Amino acid sequence: MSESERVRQEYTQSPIILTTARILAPFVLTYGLFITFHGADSPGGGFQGGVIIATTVYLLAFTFGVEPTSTWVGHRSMAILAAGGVIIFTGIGFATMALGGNFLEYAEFVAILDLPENEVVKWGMEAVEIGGIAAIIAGVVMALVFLTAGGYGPERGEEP
Amino acid sequence: MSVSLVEVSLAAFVILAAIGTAIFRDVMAAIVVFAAYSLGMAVLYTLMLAPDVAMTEAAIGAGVTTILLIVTIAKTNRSSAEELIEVIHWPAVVVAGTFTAVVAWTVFEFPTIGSDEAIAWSNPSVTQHYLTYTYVETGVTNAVTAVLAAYRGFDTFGEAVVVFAVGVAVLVVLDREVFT
Amino acid sequence: MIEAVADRLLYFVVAVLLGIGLYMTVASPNLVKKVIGVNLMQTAVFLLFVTLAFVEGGSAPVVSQEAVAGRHASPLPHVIVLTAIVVGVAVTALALVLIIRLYVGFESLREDVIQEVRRND
Amino acid sequence: MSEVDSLRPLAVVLISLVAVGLIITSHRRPNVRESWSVLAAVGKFAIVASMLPGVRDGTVYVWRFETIVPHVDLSLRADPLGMLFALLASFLWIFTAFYATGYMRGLDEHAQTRFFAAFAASLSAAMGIAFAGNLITIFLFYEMLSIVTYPLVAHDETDEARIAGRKYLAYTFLGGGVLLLAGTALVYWLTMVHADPSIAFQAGGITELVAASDADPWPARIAFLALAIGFGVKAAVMPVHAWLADAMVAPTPVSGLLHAVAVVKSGAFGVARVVLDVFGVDLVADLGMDVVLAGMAATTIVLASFIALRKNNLKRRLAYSTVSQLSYIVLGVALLNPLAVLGGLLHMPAHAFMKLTLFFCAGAIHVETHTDDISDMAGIGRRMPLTMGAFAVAAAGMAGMPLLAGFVSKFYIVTGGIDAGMAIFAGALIVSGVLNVAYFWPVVYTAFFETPERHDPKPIVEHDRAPFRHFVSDGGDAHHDGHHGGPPPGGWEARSPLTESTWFMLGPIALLVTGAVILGILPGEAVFLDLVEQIVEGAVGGVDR
Amino acid sequence: MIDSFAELAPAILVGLPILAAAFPLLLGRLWTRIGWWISLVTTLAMTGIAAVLAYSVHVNDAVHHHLGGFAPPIGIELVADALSVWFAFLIAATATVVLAYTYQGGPRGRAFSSVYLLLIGGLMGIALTGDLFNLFVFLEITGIAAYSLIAARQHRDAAYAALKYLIIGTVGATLYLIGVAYLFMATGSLNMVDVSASLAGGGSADIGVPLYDEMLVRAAFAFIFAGLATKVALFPVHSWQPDAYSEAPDAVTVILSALVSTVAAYALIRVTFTVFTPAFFEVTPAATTAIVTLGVVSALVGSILAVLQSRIKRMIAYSSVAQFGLVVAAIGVATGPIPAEFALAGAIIHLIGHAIMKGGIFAAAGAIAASTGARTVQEYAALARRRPGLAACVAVLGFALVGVPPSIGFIGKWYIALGAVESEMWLVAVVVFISTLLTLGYVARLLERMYFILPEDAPSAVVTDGGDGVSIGMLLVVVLAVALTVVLGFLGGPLFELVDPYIQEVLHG
Repeated sequence: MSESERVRQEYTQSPIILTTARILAPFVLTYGLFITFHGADSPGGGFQGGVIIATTVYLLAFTFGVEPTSTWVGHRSMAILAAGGVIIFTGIGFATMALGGNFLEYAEFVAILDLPENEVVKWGMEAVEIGGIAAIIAGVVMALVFLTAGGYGPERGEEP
Repeated sequence: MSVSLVEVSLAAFVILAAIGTAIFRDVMAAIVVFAAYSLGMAVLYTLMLAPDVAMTEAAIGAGVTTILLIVTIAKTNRSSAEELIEVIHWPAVVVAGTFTAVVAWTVFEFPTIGSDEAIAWSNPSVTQHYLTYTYVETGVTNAVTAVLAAYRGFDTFGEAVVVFAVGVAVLVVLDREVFT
Repeated sequence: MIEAVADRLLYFVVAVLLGIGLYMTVASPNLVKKVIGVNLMQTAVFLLFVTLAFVEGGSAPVVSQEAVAGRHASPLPHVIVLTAIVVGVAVTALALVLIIRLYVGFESLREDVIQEVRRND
Repeated sequence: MSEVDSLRPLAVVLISLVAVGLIITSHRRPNVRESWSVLAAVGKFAIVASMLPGVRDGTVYVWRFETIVPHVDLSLRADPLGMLFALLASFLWIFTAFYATGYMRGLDEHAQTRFFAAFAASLSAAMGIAFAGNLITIFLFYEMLSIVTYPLVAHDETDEARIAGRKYLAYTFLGGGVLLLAGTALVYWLTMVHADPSIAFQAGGITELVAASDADPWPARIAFLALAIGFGVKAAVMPVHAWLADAMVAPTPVSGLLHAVAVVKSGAFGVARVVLDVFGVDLVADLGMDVVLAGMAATTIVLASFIALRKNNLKRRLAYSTVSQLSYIVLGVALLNPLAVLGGLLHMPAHAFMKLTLFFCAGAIHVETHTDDISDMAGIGRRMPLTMGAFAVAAAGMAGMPLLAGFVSKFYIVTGGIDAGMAIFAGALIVSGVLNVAYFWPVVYTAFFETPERHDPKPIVEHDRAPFRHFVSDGGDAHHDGHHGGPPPGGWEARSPLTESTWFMLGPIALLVTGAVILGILPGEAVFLDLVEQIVEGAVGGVDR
Repeated sequence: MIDSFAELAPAILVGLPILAAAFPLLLGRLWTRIGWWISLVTTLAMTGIAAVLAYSVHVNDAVHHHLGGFAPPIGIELVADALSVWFAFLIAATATVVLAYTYQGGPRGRAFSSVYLLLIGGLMGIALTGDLFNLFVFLEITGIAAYSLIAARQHRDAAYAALKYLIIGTVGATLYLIGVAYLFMATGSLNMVDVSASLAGGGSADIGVPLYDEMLVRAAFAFIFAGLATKVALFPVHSWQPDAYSEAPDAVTVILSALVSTVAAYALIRVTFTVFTPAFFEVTPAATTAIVTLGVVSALVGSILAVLQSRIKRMIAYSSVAQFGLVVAAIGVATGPIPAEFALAGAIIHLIGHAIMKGGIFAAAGAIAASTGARTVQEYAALARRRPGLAACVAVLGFALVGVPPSIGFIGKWYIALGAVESEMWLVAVVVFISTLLTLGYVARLLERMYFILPEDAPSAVVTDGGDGVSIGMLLVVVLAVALTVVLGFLGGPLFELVDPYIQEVLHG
């Protein structure tokens, strides 16, 4: 039995919703990515984009069910998004220090990028927004719904 | 600043929505009204020239918060609602009323809304610096992004860490080791 | 007086919202509503920041590429609010998870019931 | 006067702390454990004595440590006044160490290790008080003394003992310690106004304090009262004396060395420090505080003597006698006259020797016969002739009989009081002397000249209002072993001094009472008088005898 | 070499634990104990860096690290001065030591390690930041970590305590944020030093006249004080603390009591003296009165409630309310009309001392509970026979808490009392003494039960797991706390010298 068939059997939904979600999800995801990448010169940025990306997963979860969706996404990918985001963000901060500047002093990347200083800063910001913020937000916000929906049972070690 | 009708009606809307959230006994109703309140706020933010904030409030305040609240209610139970409205707790009304009065009293000392003499706007080394040099120094034109990721990137770093912290904090609270 | 109020209308809205939020936090017996109350207080503070960033006749803080001061809303309070919104939702998420745990433990979301059970322990 | 850096003051303090560790580690071998006590006692006395010649020649041995608070070091100074107290306490510990061994084994007490460890620690604290170079250091050791003597008071672990322990802590720690700290803080602040704060003891008073109190005498007065009452709590000056009688629930060696010598005298010693070395006699007089202090002391002397009359439990009677006698020291110091100060300070060793004898006697009676109440002691002189003989001699000294230790010191205080034009306080001493006779004589009389069958109640002395009410023990350590003392059915058997008790106890008693006699007959030969004269010369001015 | 390293050290101190916090989540599957080892390496490194930084600041001068290379007030700065370095060192060192406790005593797991490191990072951020809003962000990181660590004990009461703390703490943070908004409205700036200069009439706002008597500024102080007071757990907003301390896992209680409220009180000192400065209080004496009154009331009420408790951890928690009351009262005294250096020194030293003593007592209580199951005053009967070493440690720490010398507790109280006398606020002096009496009241009750209740009188405490659950690590924490408590008791003078530069700077310009 293929993965998608199993999902469909476990969680039946009206075909209209299923279809709508399938069509909508890529667009929502694209919109999220768009918002993430276009924070520099118009409203938006990593936070809003990250949330919208996570919303895609919400959409899937509400349509196909939480359990199958969380299996599909996989806890490892969420952990990698969240922890990886922190590592990238802090890493950029420490990298600028290694280059002789202060924490998050993007201008120091002039040493390795052949660009005018304000462009360098811009790329530094983009890196932080996309690799750091959007990743963390997307990872954690997805995880929050799965964790909350998973609940907390007495079987999980609650003392009487 | 002259007060526009849009503004007044929005203000009235958010206050009414807030009161509704406070007094509806049914939690689900309170959540729905609170979502409406958030959207009203988002519109108000747009009116106040803060599109970034409005977008975030719509996505996070109205979006994520509402979803989390609904999931929580689904995992627990809706408060049984024989009555529509909560019993009013008068001592708390007095406390909250006093607090409001004190804040309102200080409001008269505030600069008027939108005044370009207000130091918060006119401070040459802070706000005016951002408005003048954002592109020159950071290469972007959205000053909010510049302040967010460059000038005050460290705040944003902290903010991202807050989100990450909640992710792992929830793991600790629910006694789990992975994000499922 | 009326003019003084009209000139600061949204600030008074802030004061009222703070009061409603505080009332819910203090008085609401339902824990979920308490958390919503805290959120209300926070959004009131967001409005305070956004309002004080506003400048009459200005535009959103998307600036020109030249080093000239345009008439835009102050970006700094916006950033503060952005940060605070995210912090707020983070705290709310944690609170809700705790509430789910409390419901498993006490089978109620009402604070008075929980306190009663704790007293009987 | 020259100051010499030396580790000897520190060694005096540390030696018994080291002994504490050794005592605890050898808790399974009682003989080894007790020998540590004795070794530490002898060692301590040896080190103290080794400093004596130097101190007599005007050398002050000083040891300093890190600054505890700005401008104040942790410092130990062996000056004449400190030497007086240190010499006394360390010398008497040697006897007590032997006696305690006999006593504790005689009663087969529980928790002996804790007892001996706390005892040794108490001596450390007492030495620290003796040699403390400033108010902070003395406060430190004062609090330490309170803590380490608490286990001794609560030793029995009965409700009564626990209550007594609580009361003891409450009085000395809270009342005493807190007032002391308040006074110290005030002095620190007062001296800070004009220069760097200075709270180090100076013979004749802290110079900066005089200038500060010229500006406004009230803070200085409050500081004086706080310090004097703070130490007064340990010296059991009324109205803060009540802990002492209850503390008699402790084993007798504790009552003897600590509650007649080390602890309570540390209070009296502290008062002397405050008057002589912090404020100085001139400033105390200027502030008008001498009359206040002397008044409190005189009241205590008389009232405590009256209360002692009515106590039937021997140790309680001795306790109130202690309350009364300690105030002799305070009174002598408070009179500010050189002779009176001389007498007051000299009363420290005099009272120590005599009262220790008395307590040791009471303890020996308790161990041998489990008798605590005077009314049960009719004819006990036959059973324990040496003990009761020593008791009689020491009691006579207490009353101020000539040729005994108590006479010399009282004589100086009375003369000094009259010299200072405060004859009324001298009068208090005379009254107290009479009362001393009144409460000690019945004990001696009962012991030697009555038998259990022919024992007449002494209504005025021993009874409340109802002369025929049966005696009820009002405390003491009679009950912990469930055995109530008193004469055996056939009356006391007669025993010779050689067999009446263990020599662990009899030896110290005999030596101590001899000491009391020597102090009375040859005050000039015992080192104490010279030392006291040296103190008075340094702090008050020449002694004109 | 050290100097150039010190320039970067503040950012490393904040960034390192956060970076390390990401790894347990990624690497946990490789090795079960990986989280603990990552934490250990990180906190050890932080301790070393903090020590180097402290040395450098002590020898040279304060370090200002401009984040992103933007000088304040445009950017944010981290400041390591004669005050913050000591707290940074305290945080790093305590974090390292408490880890030893958790190795056996738990809680364990990789999520726990992550949150623990985030807590340390958050605290470090509070200690080092020089920016008012940034302080809020780190307060929240600390808060989230603390709430969840309390709930790490899988018991419903722990969840309740965590939620209570969360709600009160979040309202407090919101009040703080309102205060920041008011200050921003008054000065247009968020940098502490710049705001301070602007309030004096200069700074980036450069208004020309001092703003101290402005309603905005006064209200700002009131909101900020109220916000931080909830985090410090001052009466009447203390109610989260007893629940939180007593319901949290033992190791978490140690770190909470040693650091969380302590650092909040540090933030209060920072805001009071660095931002508002004594000049503000000169114009607004009512603020001084309010701080002193709240501190004094807290000290008294906390002590009285502590005396009434029967559960050990609750009793010690109320004692914390009282001790923080003393600290706040001392802060108030130091803002008084007569410059009271000793009061400020007392507040700082007592804060640090309290962290050591309370951490030690909670650690001892945890170890005792692990080995004997005793958690109430009743069950401590005759403990001296069962666990003589731990009982002795509790005794020493208890006496130190009362203020018996030689101990750090005495030094702190001495300075506070002296400061009160110095500034002629006799009421505070009296309260220091009364609270000392009350402290002895509950400490002595405990000691009496431990030492002077015969075993047959003692109700037998339930031993939870049969065996002796005390690990070397637990004992190490307790013994270290005892040793520090006593040794620092001899070093009051040097301690004063260490913080004196900061005191001189803020009190005498």
